[in-house]
Amino acid sequence: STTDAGGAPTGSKTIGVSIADQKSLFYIAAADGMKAAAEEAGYTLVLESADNDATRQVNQVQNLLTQQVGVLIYTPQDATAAGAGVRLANDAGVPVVALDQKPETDDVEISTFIATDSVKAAYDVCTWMFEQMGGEGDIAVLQGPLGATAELQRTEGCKKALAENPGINAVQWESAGWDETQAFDTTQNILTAHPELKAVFGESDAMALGAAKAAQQAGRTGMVFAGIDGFPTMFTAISDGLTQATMAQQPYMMGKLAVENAIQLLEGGADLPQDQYQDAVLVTGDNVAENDPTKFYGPEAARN
Amino acid sequence: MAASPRTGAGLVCTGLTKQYGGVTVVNDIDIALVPGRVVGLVGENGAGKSTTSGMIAGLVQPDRGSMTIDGDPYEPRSPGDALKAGVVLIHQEIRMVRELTVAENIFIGRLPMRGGRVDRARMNEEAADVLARLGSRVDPRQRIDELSIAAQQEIEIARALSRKPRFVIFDEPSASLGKSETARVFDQIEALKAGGAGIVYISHRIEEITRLSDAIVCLRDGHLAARWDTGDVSREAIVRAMVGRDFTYGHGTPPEAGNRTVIEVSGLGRTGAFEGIDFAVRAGEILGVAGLVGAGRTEVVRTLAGADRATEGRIVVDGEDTVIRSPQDAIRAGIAMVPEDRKSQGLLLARDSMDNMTLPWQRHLSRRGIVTRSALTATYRRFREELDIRGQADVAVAHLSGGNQQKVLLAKWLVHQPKVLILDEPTRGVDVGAKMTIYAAIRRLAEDGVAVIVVSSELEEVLGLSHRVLVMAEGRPQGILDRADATPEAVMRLALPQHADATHI
Amino acid sequence: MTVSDPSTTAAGATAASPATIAARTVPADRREPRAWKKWAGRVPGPLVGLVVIFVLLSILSPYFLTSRNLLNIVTQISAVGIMSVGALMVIIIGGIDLSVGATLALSSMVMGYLFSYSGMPFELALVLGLAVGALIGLLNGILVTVGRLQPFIATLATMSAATGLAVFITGGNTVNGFPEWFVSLTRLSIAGIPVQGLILLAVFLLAAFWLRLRPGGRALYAIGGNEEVARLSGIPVRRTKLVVYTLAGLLAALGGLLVTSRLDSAQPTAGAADLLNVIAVVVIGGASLAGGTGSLLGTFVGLLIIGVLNNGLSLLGVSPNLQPVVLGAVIVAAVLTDRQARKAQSGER
Amino acid sequence: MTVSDPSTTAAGATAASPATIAARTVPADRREPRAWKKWAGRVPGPLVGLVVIFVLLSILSPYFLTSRNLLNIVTQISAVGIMSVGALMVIIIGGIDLSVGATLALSSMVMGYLFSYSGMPFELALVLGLAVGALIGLLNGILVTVGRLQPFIATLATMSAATGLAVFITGGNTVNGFPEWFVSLTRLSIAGIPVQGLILLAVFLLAAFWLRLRPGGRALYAIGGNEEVARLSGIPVRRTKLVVYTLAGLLAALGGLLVTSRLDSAQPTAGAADLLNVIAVVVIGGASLAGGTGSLLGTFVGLLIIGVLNNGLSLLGVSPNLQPVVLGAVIVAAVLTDRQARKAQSGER
Ligand SMILES: Nc1ncnc2c1ncn2[C@@H]1O[C@H](COP(=O)(O)OP(=O)(O)OP(=O)(O)O)[C@@H](O)[C@H]1O
Ligand SMILES: Nc1ncnc2c1ncn2[C@@H]1O[C@H](COP(=O)(O)OP(=O)(O)OP(=O)(O)O)[C@@H](O)[C@H]1O
Ligand SMILES: [Mg+2]
Ligand SMILES: [Mg+2]
Repeated sequence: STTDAGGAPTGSKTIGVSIADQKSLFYIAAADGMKAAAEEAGYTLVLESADNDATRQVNQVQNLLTQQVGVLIYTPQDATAAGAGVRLANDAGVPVVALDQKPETDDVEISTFIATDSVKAAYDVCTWMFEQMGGEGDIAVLQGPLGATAELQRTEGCKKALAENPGINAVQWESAGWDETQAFDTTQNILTAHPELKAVFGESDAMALGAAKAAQQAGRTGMVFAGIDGFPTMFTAISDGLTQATMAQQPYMMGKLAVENAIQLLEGGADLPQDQYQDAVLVTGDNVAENDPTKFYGPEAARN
Repeated sequence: MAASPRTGAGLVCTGLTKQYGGVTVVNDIDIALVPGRVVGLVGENGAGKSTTSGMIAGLVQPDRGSMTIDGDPYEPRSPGDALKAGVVLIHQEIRMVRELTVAENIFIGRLPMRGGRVDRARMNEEAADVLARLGSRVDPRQRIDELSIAAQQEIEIARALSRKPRFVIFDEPSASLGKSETARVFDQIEALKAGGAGIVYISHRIEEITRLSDAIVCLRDGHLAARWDTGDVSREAIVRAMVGRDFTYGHGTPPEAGNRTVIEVSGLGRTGAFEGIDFAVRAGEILGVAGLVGAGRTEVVRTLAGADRATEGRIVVDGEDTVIRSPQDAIRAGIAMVPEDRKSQGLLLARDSMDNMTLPWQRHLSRRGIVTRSALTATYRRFREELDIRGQADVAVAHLSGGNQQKVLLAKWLVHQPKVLILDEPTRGVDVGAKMTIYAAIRRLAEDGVAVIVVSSELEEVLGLSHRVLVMAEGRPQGILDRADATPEAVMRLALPQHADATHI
Repeated sequence: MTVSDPSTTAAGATAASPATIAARTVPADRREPRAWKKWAGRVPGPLVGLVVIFVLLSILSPYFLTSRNLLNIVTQISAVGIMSVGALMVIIIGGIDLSVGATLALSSMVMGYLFSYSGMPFELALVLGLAVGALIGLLNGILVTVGRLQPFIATLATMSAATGLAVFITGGNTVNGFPEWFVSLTRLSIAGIPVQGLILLAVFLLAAFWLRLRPGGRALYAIGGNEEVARLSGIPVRRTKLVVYTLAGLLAALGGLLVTSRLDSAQPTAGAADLLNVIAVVVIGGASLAGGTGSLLGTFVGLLIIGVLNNGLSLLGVSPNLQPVVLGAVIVAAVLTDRQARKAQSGER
Repeated sequence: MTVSDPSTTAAGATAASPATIAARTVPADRREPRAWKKWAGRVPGPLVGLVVIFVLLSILSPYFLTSRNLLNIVTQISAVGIMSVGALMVIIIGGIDLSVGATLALSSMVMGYLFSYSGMPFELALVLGLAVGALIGLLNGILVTVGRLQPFIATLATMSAATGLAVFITGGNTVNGFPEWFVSLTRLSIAGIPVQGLILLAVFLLAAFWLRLRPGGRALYAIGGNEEVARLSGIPVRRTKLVVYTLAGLLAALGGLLVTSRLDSAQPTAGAADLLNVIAVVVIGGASLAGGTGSLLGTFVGLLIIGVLNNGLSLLGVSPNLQPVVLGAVIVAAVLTDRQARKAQSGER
């Protein structure tokens, strides 16, 4: 849709990818999906990872544009700051496929947006959790690094569910920085201060796992632990009864889709929908056996 | 008395008192800096000379007492205040900013400006000027860490002179200087005096005091022990006032050395530093090493002690060829060295005397690999007695007086008796009493069969102590004199390059 | 004060009276303040601050002083505590080790990878994981001694490299399913004390023994105080430094073992948050980054301050946004309080 | 060897062979290596390393040496570069500032909050944002001078507090929608050079003028080299330290401004990753954390090394997780290479 600047050479078979990091399995799986799709179609993929630093990510977008990529797949570290990167691409006339997050500003253009609805995912899993609790009791929420977009959206979703469940009392909000060890320590402390606690919502699987392990060690049974992500380890934990639920996202598939869209854009004549929201699947003890983790996180997920 | 001024003229201190941790180190001292006159300040190590100077120069706040300049109250709260009042202290310990140039060190705190910028050209020029007055040939643009201690001391003095001070306190300026540099400092003091400055001169070299002073003040244990209104006082009287008893200041003939050669050095050299060093020292023998500042004496002994590596030559200890590549090698071979710069090479300033003395001997003092406090304490006690080390036992050596620091440093290398003991400037900044103690200790070691090598810039010291004297110049040996032949003139003839004019020295 | 009237002495114009000479003997009152000072000097770092925090939390939270919570604190501080011991030694010799957290992660991932991906017997994987930690430490040591790099640069470089490798090795995947005995290691208690607490204690005691009583350990202080003096005193400076950095790496790997066992999971991003904590513990404990000072007792107090604070702020339900603010303020207050207290004791101004 | 005795120097020819004497005494001969040394000493830190990296990247990537890419590098390094200037000054006086990144975030958030939440005119919000940065710096300075805290502890505490406050102030929300002129600030170029590059240059030049030519700036080296001497020479040590920490805070806030403008977004988590980068830049540039040394030229070279490397690794498409590994290795290599080169030049062994 934006071709006036004419920076991208026609016929370029290079797809630039700027991704927030390559440490979290979500992004790794998305990248794996992209690589697989690009290889299949015979396109070159140049991938940059920003280590969760918005400034650095803008730098890397600059660097990708320097290399004259024909299309940019952009998974920004932060939705509100995403505009800067997209604007650079717009200025260079390179179309953008936004994955997972998209800019909140209106003055930039993206060709399509592929994402899980994080607010909805958090809302769904929290609602399920509250049902399991019979609609009443104390819970704690382990948040991601404060200020991170995923943290804000997942917090928002859970707060929405809380508003609809007046019997549920969120007695403690605490940040554990997506980290399992920190979640473990924090949960130990929360359990000490709140002996009546019935459930913990971890805004990521790692944190839910850490919380569950802390409760297990403290000899607490009958609690509910839910997360978001759908990591293979979480599947195992649900099967084992350590944790109870997760909202499994489909980064591998989303990555593939992003590349397919990108190729369409390169070859012209694409008519892509503005938003393509992917459903997150609620995985619980009831359906964990039917769900194959590789469906969500790609072939690599089978290694565990 | 002439030095007891018409009220108000000059800088007058009354009743200065200072305590540290309950100990009164300066007690009720009166002293006056009168324009055009030099007060000699003497006293044992730790008598309180530097503390007194510190109070006058705003480094140390007195607990009691008052000061006036020309009758007006003078209460320096910081060195800056003192400098503004024209009071300058040449500190006993050389204090330089190693990272800066010579000129910057001289003008630190008051760099000359032009058009809102530091005027480097003028700064270098003026620095060169002051340095030239001191007869120093140091390049003002050089960095400090390339300079010898003596050169640094000159810069310290240049720094003070360049401030055109009204009152100057020289705290042992000569301790790190050779004879000729000292002579030039004296010239400057005379010039300052003629210019109407009031001066305090502190030294352990009595002859310097008597030569320079118009009045002499003697401190003992923080008290004012004696005062003379003239510089013309006998050495014996001063020493008696300092230490409270008569003191024989002189050297007897050292006891006969043994026959067994302990260390033999042949063809020793280090590229760019020295070469062709041959000598042997027998058990019980004291070999003096004399030479002008920069003659390379320190470099030779550092190499023997493994601090630097030789590039050629042989070292034989007790008949065995010994390769010395590190201080560890040297210590293992029984060679110990008391280095010339106790602050940067000798002592851990933040630790106490006991820790310092026992530092190289932790393994020897341990039992089944465990270092016990009692073993360390016993060692410390032994040497505190033997060398008469004063000062608090548990205080960082940085707070000890210079003489006591030197004794701690000596003790450090006597804990485990070495075969060869090297002393580089062993009495730098040490009072007469302590000097005697150190000389006695050196003699005793020789009697015990240790081979001793003494490097010193005090000719009297080398000649008095040694059986034989090795004279060096420009990194090469100039000859070895027997005690009988080692007159000051003979040594100087060898130490001086042929064409130099000897009138300086 | 014998010469109390200076003018008389001045008039006397010659040598002093015999009474003056007598004044030389050390007065008895010298000993008194010194004993105090010595004692105060031995009080580890900000002990006063710790006590205040402890008392306050006991009053503010009914859960704080329960035995269960105290045991939790022990398990929460053990990994950081073990790393702090290594960091302390490095700081004593005047260095710094930025790579501890990354070393923890890499050694844990290597262990997990070898065990899970290459099917190596677990015990061997464990030993190799520790070896990797020691190796990174040794590399740091070599860069600092042979390469003469500033420790900051050298360990920054290894930190960067180890962080990358930790993710690279399994492509970001965590490793789970460690043997039962290994996982239960951090769940066991002996005589009511968690095993990891005992390991922590053992590390502290061994290190204290080395630093206080063994010649090799005591040398660290000399090296940090003045490297040249240490060298001239026959201390093998280079070798000691290599040993210290290697130990720091090994201890970071040991911390990694505990973290792995505790969660039954080796994670590439573990330890990233620990670096500043570890150094803070040591510095709050009274060590100076200039080298030459620092004690294990002080470090332990620093460790407790950080551990107790983190735990207490959680128990009190302080808003997560404000927790770091309170933490910062309390650290300053603790260090300042302690300083005041020690000054008052030692009679300094 | 410095021959301090003039008579010695006069000794043109004595007993020894002429060659040796020339080598030992004649100043002319001694000047030679020293002139070299001096020159080498002025060559900013690891310039050699930078040149090698630059040449290698030019060969390896066809995009590297394009003017567009070089301009990109300029915009990419500007915020870190501005902060590095503050960090350099703090490091020269022998301190350290861990709070730069957090200060960047907090001042940016304060500006955003005042503008967006409380409806203050943007220009005023901007000035107040800068003031917040200066204030944090001043607080650091006060803690270090009046409180006599180790800089590491003091700035760790303010870092922690500022990080928390940056999130607290808007509850973690980012602020967008800044005025157009402000956002376009970082998109404009004057004479082909991006405005932020010009700001960077201006900061470096002003700082260089102060550090090299103004007495107040020269005093920093004296304080870092030997604080006691500085004090004894009448330099207002405490005041200078306060100024330096305040400047460091202010420069961090200025960096925050640029980041905010560039992203059109004030973010509470901005700057978190910058701390180590900033210190690395200064240290790679040849400054010693012990204080007393460091130059702006060196820091600039350090900045370019980090900036060019990050850019180059991107262009070469090195796998993201291996990038930190390569980065670590290259930093070590750059610093080592430079050391070798300078040794060779200055004739040291
Ligand atoms: N900061 C300090 N803390 C504790 N004691 C101190 C301090 N400064 C000096 N002293 C003590 O005060 C006494 C006087 O020391 P001072 O340096 O004035 O002696 P001095 O006469 O200059 O000796 P020297 O001839 O060795 O230089 C010594 O016993 C010393 O240990
Ligand atoms: N520890 C050292 N490290 C580096 N250089 C040194 C050291 N000691 C001395 N030098 C340098 O070597 C030169 C040779 O002087 P050295 O000290 O060996 O002569 P010296 O005869 O002992 O004179 P001095 O009386 O100054 O000690 C000195 O000018 C000094 O610059
Ligand atoms: Mg003195
Ligand atoms: Mg010498």
